[in-house]
Amino acid sequence: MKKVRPMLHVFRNKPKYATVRTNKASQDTAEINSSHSGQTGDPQWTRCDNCSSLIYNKELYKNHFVCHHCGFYFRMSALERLQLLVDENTFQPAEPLVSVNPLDFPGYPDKIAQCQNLTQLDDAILIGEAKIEGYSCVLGIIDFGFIGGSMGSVVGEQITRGFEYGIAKQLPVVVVSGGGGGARMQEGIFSLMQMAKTAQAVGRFKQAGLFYLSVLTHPTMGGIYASFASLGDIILAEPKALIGFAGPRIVAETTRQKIPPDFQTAEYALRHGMIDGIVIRSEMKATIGKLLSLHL
Amino acid sequence: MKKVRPMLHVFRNKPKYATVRTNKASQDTAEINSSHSGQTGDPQWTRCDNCSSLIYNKELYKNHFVCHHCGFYFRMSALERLQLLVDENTFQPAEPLVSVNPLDFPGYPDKIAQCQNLTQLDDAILIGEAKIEGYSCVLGIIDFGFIGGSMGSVVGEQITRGFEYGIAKQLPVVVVSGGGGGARMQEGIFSLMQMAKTAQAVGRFKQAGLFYLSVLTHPTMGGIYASFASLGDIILAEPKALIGFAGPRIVAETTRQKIPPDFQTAEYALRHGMIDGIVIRSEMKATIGKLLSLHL
Amino acid sequence: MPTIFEWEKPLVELEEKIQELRNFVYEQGIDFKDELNDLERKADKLRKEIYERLTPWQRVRMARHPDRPTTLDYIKLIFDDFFELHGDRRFGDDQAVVGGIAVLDGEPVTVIGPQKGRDTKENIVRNFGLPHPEGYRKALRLMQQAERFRRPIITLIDVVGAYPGIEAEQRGQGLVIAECIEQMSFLEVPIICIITGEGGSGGALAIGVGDRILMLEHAWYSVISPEMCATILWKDVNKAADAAELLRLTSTDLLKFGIIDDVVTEPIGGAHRDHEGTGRQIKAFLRRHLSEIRKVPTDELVRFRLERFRKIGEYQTKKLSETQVEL
Amino acid sequence: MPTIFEWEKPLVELEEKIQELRNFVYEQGIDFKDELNDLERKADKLRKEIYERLTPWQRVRMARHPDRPTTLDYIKLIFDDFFELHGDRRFGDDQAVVGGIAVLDGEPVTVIGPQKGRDTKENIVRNFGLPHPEGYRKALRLMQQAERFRRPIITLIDVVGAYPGIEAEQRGQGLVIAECIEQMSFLEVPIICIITGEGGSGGALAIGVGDRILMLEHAWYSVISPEMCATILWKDVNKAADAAELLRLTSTDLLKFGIIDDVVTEPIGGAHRDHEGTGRQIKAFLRRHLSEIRKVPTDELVRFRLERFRKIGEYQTKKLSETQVEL
Ligand SMILES: [Zn+2]
Ligand SMILES: [Zn+2]
Repeated sequence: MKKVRPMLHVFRNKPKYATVRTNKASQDTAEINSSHSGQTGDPQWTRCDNCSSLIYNKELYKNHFVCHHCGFYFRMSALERLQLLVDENTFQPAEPLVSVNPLDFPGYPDKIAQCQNLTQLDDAILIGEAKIEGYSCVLGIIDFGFIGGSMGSVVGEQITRGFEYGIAKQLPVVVVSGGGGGARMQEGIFSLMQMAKTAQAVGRFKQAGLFYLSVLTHPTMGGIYASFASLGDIILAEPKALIGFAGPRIVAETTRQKIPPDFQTAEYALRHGMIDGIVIRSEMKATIGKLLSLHL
Repeated sequence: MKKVRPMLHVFRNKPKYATVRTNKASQDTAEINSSHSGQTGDPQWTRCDNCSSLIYNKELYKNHFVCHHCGFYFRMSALERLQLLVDENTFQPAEPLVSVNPLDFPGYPDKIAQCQNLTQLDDAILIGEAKIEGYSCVLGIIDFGFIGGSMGSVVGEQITRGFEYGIAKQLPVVVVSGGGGGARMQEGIFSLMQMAKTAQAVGRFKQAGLFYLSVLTHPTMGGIYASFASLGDIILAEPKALIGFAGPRIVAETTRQKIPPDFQTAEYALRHGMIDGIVIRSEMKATIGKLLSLHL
Repeated sequence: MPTIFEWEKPLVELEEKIQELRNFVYEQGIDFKDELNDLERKADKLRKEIYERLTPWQRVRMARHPDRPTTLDYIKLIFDDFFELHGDRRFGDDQAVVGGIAVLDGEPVTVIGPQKGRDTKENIVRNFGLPHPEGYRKALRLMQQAERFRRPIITLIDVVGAYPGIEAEQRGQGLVIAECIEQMSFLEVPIICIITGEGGSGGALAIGVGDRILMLEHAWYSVISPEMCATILWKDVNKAADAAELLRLTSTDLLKFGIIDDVVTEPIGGAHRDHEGTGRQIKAFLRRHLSEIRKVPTDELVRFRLERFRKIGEYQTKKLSETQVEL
Repeated sequence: MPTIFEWEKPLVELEEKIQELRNFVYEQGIDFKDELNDLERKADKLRKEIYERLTPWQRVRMARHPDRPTTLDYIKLIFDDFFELHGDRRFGDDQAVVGGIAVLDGEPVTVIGPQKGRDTKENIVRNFGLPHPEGYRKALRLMQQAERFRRPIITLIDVVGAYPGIEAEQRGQGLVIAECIEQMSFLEVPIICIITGEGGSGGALAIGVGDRILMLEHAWYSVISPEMCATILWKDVNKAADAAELLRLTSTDLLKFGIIDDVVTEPIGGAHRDHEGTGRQIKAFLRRHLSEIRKVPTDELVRFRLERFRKIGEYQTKKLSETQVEL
């Protein structure tokens, strides 16, 4: 067993040590290494997962990663999402943490290294302090490209520290979730326990009277949905995002019933009372800003 | 407007000034004036509302007002229910209150007088301190025979005082409800406001950490169900008791749908998660006693 | 085709006559100033007479006028901004109840109210403004959220009653009303309830427990609808007007009884004839009452709220001599 | 026809032989005492060898043995009295979760746990012990009730997982698990969770946040079932045994990791071979742990509970030199 940091270490308070390109800049450098869906191999072009149109990346950036042919929402990497949401040069990332291999699960370290390469992230989360429409907040973004956006010890710890930092600095927290299965199998029971740890972090944050906005993107499932992601004071979702606990295939196999056509979509969740609203991608930043302004 | 007592007047603390016949005694005087259902005019006999059998009242008393031919539960008067539930000579009724006619509703005073005659009660509630299986509690019983067991100012005030007395004396409260429509139309808005008053009394009682057991008998509907009766820490019901908000006829007229066969019965409420359990009449006293013993 | 009540007809005719005369004067260029002024004065007098003499039943019908503003209309009229929030996080999103965060004079408040439709299509979506349990659970969730963020709560009440349907009963309509009433009573934020149209029984009270309870002039609030009361009393729904008389359900009665705190006067002719004017009126009343109760410390607020309801009830203590009846 | 695992077979055969010999001795009246003692000793040795060597997968199968006591069996075995309470007061009464007030050494406690069926008919009623959201809401309601009355909470956990069904998803399976976890964390009463059989992922954790977390010797607790893990890793459900090995899901592993506080040893051969003995063991462990945490002041209890989970996680802080990558 590796010795781990036992207690509430909040975000570093040092000045920012990393900068993130803004929307404007990224339009000129569309070949940013990225893990959004539809990659073609050519850094200039992306293929629509839905209508198969080839889209010039500059266009895709301009259109917030929405296909202008068919309206399909591309899955965005955490870095792309960050650019979409935060005010220019305002993001200060948290102290970086990396996974260990607590179960000595075969192949796990390689997988981590691979994903770090692909996503340019230490783990499946990008988190830090940021400004959105001028309002300061803690912003966390789950990256699906990193082992399906699953929550191991690093994601759990970073989310928890994010809420603790929010309490310490009296800041609202915004988390953009998008994890496939939720749990990180390779960390076994440690992964499961992050559900408790993060849910408790949300609980303490709420007791401090602060505002937590949860934004669900495609897909938010399993242990991520069943912990911090569904505990927002307000929960928003992107259109058609898959939201649920059990995966649709497991549901189909278990129940052998006909699955409703929009099962587990954001629209389904809204109809069944589970989320507060659906917000289109181009309006997400303004909407988050507005909600932050209503909770000063 | 008549001037009314404005504040928290709890139960009188004087020694008991009324006695109630016990089960044992009543078997010898089966012709007690009563408002249980199935009255024939002959004080010795009752006709079963369900199977039409004529039943000798002594038998009926012995069998807790359950038809021994078909198992039908007779509606019991508050006095009969009292005899069923409380330990011999332990009931001390609360200070008696009587209705006024705040809206000058035509015919209301006559109706009150009639019901007082019929039920031997001042209004649709019998309430006081009692022992059940040796455990002290505040016990309130709604009498359906008094304008359908509806809640006017007197019922609302007595229920409220009951909970306040419970707080003052640190006693649990047991209320046996059974009101047809809940609201007493003749008292208009004053009747409606008793829902708020009693629900708040329950709220204050719960904040004091005390135990409230709600027992639902046939029928518990409308404003009584939608206030104190559904707020019990534990809610029990008699078999087949009608439980709901809107009357079944109104539901049928409004929805024009097929009404499920056991709609709004205790069994239906249990299945749909609204009550904790169904207890047969002969075991009600023992069950209440047990629950009181678990909340000392 | 706008709804015109029979008592509005002489007024509407006179108004039409004045308009005709005005057109005539304009076309011909002749001086009819005095005659027009006379007519206007006559119309004013008639208006006043008609609306001062309205029977309770006529006021019930005013409250139900199809052109009367709905909750979302009022929200637009009164507040600077509104962010609607959805769902009970349990079962569904009841469109018969709307709620969200609104801004009043720069301050966020939580606004909640049942929502009727304007036409058949809308009414189907809104279930004619009759809430299911999940509508009340949404209301309760938003109220608890408001408490967490110390936002005042404004409820706008216009509801015939909680929906009397099979599924509504199945999912605990009575129980949820009781829970709403109980929990609303203890919320540690200022609550203002405004009965804007119909205040139908438990379905209205469920979101009607506040520190100030206001009522629009031509709204009604009762333990039972006049129709149902007439059906019970005389087995004749057509006698609803008589029942409305008995039930004392007008704002005038309820102010006298001390059940409500203030009557928001409507523009002459009623809210349906002047949406903007009605909105301005409500806003003015809301501001005044809110600024008053904002000054009350939180714990006292809840204590006053409880005392307010604790006092309601009309009864007599029985003389002791009368109680010596052996039970 | 009782289920006999392949590794139990030599033992069962030997036990049968001993029984036969004993019958023979009894019938014939001859003295085979020494031989019998030898055989018993041999059986004891065999038992110990078998059960010390069990693989993780064998222990998973022990946890699923059809004769293993269910939650209601344990309640009967451990407590003096039990009053079952029903319903979530929202939607339904999920029979896959049982709960109520039980008495332990004269003191009331609240006991809650998923309930499997013993046969097909029972399993249909109990949905194979797979809870719907209303099951978790019932659990939460009873836990909040326990807090009001300062009753300790005991959860008995034996659940493959939350039910992955259409209606369960529709009514917020994920959301209710999150709510259970969050709210259980802050309850101001002692909570003891005992994993008695299967501890399947979020469906187990939803009622698994406590001050003491105990585990029966042959129970398992994991983020994912071995079968599903095998399917994901190797697309082959038959490799579940290998997955069970990787997941470190036994009581031995979890005690070492500090996830659980204590292992309740089972009678040799496992709980299914001796219900009473298992009940006595659990009761003894329960008493000891409960008496310890009853002494902790309430506010500290919650603080300790939060700190316990706050500490869980295995990671490293990245060296700063490595972080100077331009994002
Ligand atoms: Zn496309
Ligand atoms: Zn019969």
